[in-house]
Amino acid sequence: MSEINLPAAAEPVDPVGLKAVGIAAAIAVLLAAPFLASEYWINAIIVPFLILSLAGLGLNLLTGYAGQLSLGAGAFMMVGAYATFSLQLRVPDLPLPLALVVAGLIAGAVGLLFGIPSTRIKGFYLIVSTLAAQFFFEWLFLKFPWFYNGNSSATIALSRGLSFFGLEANTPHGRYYLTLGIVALLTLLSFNLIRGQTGRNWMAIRDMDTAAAVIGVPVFRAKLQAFAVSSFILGIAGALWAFAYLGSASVQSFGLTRSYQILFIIIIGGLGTIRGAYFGAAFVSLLPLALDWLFQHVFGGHVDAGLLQNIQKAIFGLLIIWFLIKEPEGLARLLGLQRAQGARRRLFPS
Amino acid sequence: MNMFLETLIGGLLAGTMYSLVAIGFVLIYKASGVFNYAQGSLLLFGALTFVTLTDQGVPALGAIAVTIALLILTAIAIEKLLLRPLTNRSPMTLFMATLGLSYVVEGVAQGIMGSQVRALNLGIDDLPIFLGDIMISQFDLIAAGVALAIVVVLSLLFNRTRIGIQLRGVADDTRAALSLGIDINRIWQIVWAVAGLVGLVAGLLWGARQGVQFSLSLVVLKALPVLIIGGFTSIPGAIVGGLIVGAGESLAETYIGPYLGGGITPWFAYALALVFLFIRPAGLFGERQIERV
Amino acid sequence: MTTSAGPALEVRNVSLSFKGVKAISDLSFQVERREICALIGPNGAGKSSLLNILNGVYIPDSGEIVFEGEHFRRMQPLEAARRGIGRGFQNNALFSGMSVLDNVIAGLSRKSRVTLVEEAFRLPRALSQEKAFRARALDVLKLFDLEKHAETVVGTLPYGVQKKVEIARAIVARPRLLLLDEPLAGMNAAEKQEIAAVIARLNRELDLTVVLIEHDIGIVLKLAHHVVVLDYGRKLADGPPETIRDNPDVIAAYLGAQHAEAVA
Amino acid sequence: MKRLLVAALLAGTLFSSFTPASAEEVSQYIPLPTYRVGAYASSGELWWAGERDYFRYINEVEGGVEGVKLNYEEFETEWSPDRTVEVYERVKAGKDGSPLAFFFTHGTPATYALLEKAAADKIPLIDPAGGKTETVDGTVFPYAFPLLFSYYSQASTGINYIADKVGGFDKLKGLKIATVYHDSAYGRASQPAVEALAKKYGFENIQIPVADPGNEQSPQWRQIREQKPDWVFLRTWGVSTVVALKTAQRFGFPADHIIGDVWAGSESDAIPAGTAAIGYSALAPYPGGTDFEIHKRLKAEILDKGKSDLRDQKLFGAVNYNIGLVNAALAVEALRTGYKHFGARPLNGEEGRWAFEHLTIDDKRLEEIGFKGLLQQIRITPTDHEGGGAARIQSWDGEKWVLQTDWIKADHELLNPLIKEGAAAYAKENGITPRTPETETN
Repeated sequence: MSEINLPAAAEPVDPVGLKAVGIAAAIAVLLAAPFLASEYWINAIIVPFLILSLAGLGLNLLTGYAGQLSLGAGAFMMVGAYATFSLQLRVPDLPLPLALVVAGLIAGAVGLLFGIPSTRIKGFYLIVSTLAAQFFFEWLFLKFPWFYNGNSSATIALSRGLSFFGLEANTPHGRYYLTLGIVALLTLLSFNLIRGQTGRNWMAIRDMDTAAAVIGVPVFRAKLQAFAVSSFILGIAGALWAFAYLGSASVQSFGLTRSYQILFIIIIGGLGTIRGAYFGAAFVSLLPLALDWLFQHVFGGHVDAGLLQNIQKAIFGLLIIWFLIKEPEGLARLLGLQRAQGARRRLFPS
Repeated sequence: MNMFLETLIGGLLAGTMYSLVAIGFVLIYKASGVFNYAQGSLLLFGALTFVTLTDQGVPALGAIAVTIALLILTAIAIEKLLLRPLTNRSPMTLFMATLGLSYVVEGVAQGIMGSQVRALNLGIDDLPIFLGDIMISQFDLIAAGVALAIVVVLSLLFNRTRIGIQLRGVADDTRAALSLGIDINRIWQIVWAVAGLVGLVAGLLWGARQGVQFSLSLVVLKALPVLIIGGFTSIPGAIVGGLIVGAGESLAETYIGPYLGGGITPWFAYALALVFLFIRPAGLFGERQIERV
Repeated sequence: MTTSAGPALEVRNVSLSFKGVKAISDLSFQVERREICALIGPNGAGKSSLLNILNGVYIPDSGEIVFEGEHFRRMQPLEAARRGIGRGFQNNALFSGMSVLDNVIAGLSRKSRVTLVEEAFRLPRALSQEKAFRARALDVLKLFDLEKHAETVVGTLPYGVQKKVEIARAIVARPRLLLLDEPLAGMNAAEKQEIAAVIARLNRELDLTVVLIEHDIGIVLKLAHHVVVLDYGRKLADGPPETIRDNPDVIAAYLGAQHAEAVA
Repeated sequence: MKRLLVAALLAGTLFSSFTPASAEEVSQYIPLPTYRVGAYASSGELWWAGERDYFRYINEVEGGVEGVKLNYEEFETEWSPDRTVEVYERVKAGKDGSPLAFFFTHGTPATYALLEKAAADKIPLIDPAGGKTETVDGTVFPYAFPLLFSYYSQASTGINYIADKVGGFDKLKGLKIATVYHDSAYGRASQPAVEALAKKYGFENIQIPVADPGNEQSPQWRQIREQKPDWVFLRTWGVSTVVALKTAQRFGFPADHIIGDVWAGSESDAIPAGTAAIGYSALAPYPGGTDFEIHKRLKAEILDKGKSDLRDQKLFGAVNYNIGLVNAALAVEALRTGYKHFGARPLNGEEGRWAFEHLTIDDKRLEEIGFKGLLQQIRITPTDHEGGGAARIQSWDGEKWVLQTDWIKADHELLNPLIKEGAAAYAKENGITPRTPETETN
């Protein structure tokens, strides 16, 4: 029986050694980053990039791994941010990291609630339940002043700033390490989840949910878990976006355009991969700035500013289409990196 | 009692304005399986082109002709540059490609035709008509008539003409239609062009109502719940969905809103859609997928 | 192993129709424990639909299923799996995004007792379960000589090999009743012999009751202890392979001669 | 090839902060976060034209402010607070040797987002006729300047105008005044003031929300037809203003009894509404039109010499263009005050704050700079960061805005306690001890 089957690519010499060195170097760079890059780069590019990656990671678990389409990433981020604000305001002695965890749990519970329709509704129609969440929370957190403690601008901000078990984290370095720590931890937890039974259940549901039910995968419970875990991570990302990056946020910072952005990050980055969220977030945060810099320097004062900005937007659109055509599995494959053990070729089935 | 009737009728008529936008989505999804995020931008592009031409003194009919020609060319370009390279990719990738497309269309439109707000007078002024003491908006009535006319024309196109039958074949099973030698690419160009024309009509009506400006593409948000209730693949469904959402929103804002502080229409439309979907998970008129295992 | 004396499975007056088209009409038959029962009949006879009823994918219009003494008007897929009903599909519903090994381990998901948190933090209980599951799955892969494909993404494998993965996935969780939908389809003669032998061995060694749909009469007559013949959703014949081979109705159904009169 | 392109693009951003310093004397760096893309570009485009034209006029005709040239640079934000925060982080260290004396936020959401950051970096945020109302109290918000006209002043000036129209404040008793507001923080910003005024004068205050984007308002105006208010305030913007006017016409509510707020009173709000806007009036801290002295000077020196940033010359003098002029003039006069005190060299944030807190423009000064009638008299002090609180009323005659009144001042005795109370609550919540400006030296 001749099978045409390509054996897994032969591993290079002493793989464990090479990998360990690579990881150690990466960690060193990450830890030293605040001292290398300028304050602008930390505050305005690296911290938002990390938070968008975390949000992408959260959504990828739900959409990339469990195959459940969601346009509600913004809403669950919003719940996380407002929950952190209320906890910090009404439970003063709760340290920030614990407040983040509890806020994440609240967002997870809300995500689970809006995941219930996924048992009956499949495919594109499922966007209705997350869109309902998106518009409902945009209305709720604006209509009832209790959520933003009644201030006239309806914005939320941590009155005592960021702190990590007492350590002051309001400096750019503080914000960076707090964000990096949380993102690294949650990435590791997600990696463990998708390699275990939970990940297998999700991918089974994504590929063929009827067959999954028949062979004994608890489809309903696994779908709700996917919504809950995804919203837990999105909630914490929302809190970081509001308090570690923006400083003060409102309903507007988590609108529908935020949901599109996060969904866009995981598609352009690579559905069903852990690394995909990072590549997608880089694409979304760095490319517009690069285009802007390129255009300012090349065309500067000679072209009408309005035309320049609009052409830039059109080119960004063309780049999106070009990337989608060139590389269906997103940037993770495009940059030619060896597929991570967890990554799968399977795209979201029609 | 009149208040209720007026709210209901007003809502139903307003709903047809949403249906007009939804029909464009349905056409494209039905034939090419693409959930076209750029439908709002194309709708805006059509209305903006028409208004820019008429501002330049081009007579209305001439402007319409040029705009239609431009929309057809755009449809062909979209099919060649976007659909063909992305054939049989997952709906998610196609959805995101149309997001890119919306950036391109809006960037080009705003870059070339500027971003100033323009008045659009279609000769239909938004005056009240009274049935007894129930007040109806003349504008919405005409819009409802236009929507019904479009549905009739489209159903004739789909059921009576040869292209129509091919269209339905492609919609039902692209691979099967391909094997029968139907020129898929030409069909998609036709569908995107027709969707562009329906979008133009919707753009002109919405533009006459709120001015032709860039938030015109936000009208898409009103069409989403209509699509979900009516089903992504049925044109009559878009009409029924529009009526339900229009009436639902209007009644909710008037009777339920005051207790919740008002402004509840956006999420209420989706709550309504959720209820309908629980009854029929593929929309009222959408085809139910039979589990082939 | 439950010690109920009665038959492993009983189908009582089951009927099913899709929008008026009668797929199965008033079908009844029994399958004894540790028996290999083959369902044969022309295409569209309702064979696959029956299997779908047995593990809850379709709901019968009338009639009931009796499995190990319990009566079910309507079976739930998860319930069927928990009670030990394994299933293979006609156009093998594998998880094409996952590796062969992961597909087979997915078959063990109903046995998983590990919580989400334990897996996230890779606590000892999660690690030990993971190791146990992998070992068990690898054993089953060995049974079908598939270990070399363990890490390959299942979507890239040829049809015949995918079929073997599917059967492996169906038996990894030690079911008591195995439903196989054309397990040998798309295989060459040598592969058919090999898999038929494995099924026979599983039946003997694991006391596994098997209900399978198969078109290759040669294999059916050799492998099955009991054959049920379906035609247009009706039971044509029900008995040991020998009696079925000589039964005139069965021959006619297959050759189609008598068909015309029956329909007119 | 693919990898090269992506790498090149990413690498490009590394060099963005190393642009070389220009040789000749240092000029005052003024970053402009603007939006020329998306739904807000229609009003933004004219705003930036007004600012750039006036700055150019100052640089080329008056040789800069007290000799210091202005180095203004634009950054696209698409009106999103997140991108404005990114721009702020990029420019807050200044450029070509000039620190940042102040930062135009060009939008209320951006001001909310940057409030804490700017206070920490000691850079004053300038958001005329916008901003967070409590920031009028400079003792709690030293680095926030909602110049000209706070949201509370809008409510008060509107009520004063109605009182004048109905023949006196006592006639307000028993009137019904409805407010159709865009359901957002912006839309609700003046509610506390209207409530206080309703208590004081005894009129009925009806608040009716319109959900974003507000392109269908029959339920709201049906409610108005049922309740028959005497006057309606429009606290809306963009599409919701146009649709409000058209729906009002359909429901038979007279346009001349509708008063729009600052951001619902420009050409792009009135033109699309067609006949429904005729007679509609709006509060105007920024009056429209070109019959002001500064417009003559600009026409001669900038417009006619083809140096204007305006794409369509017909829009010279549009309300949004004049917003740009007034904003630029406020900045220039503040810088002038600072240069006279600290010396004619670029100011930093702290000096910028002092300059704005000692900005006074009286009638005589308005004459000199040609802003008589276009800009109200203004006197900013450390305790009052609004400094004016007046507006004119203009109404739409079908083609243009016609000025109806001179400057109507808001009722500060009523408003100040409200503002103080709000600011004190903010101070308590955020642990800020209000400063006592009298004791400060410089």
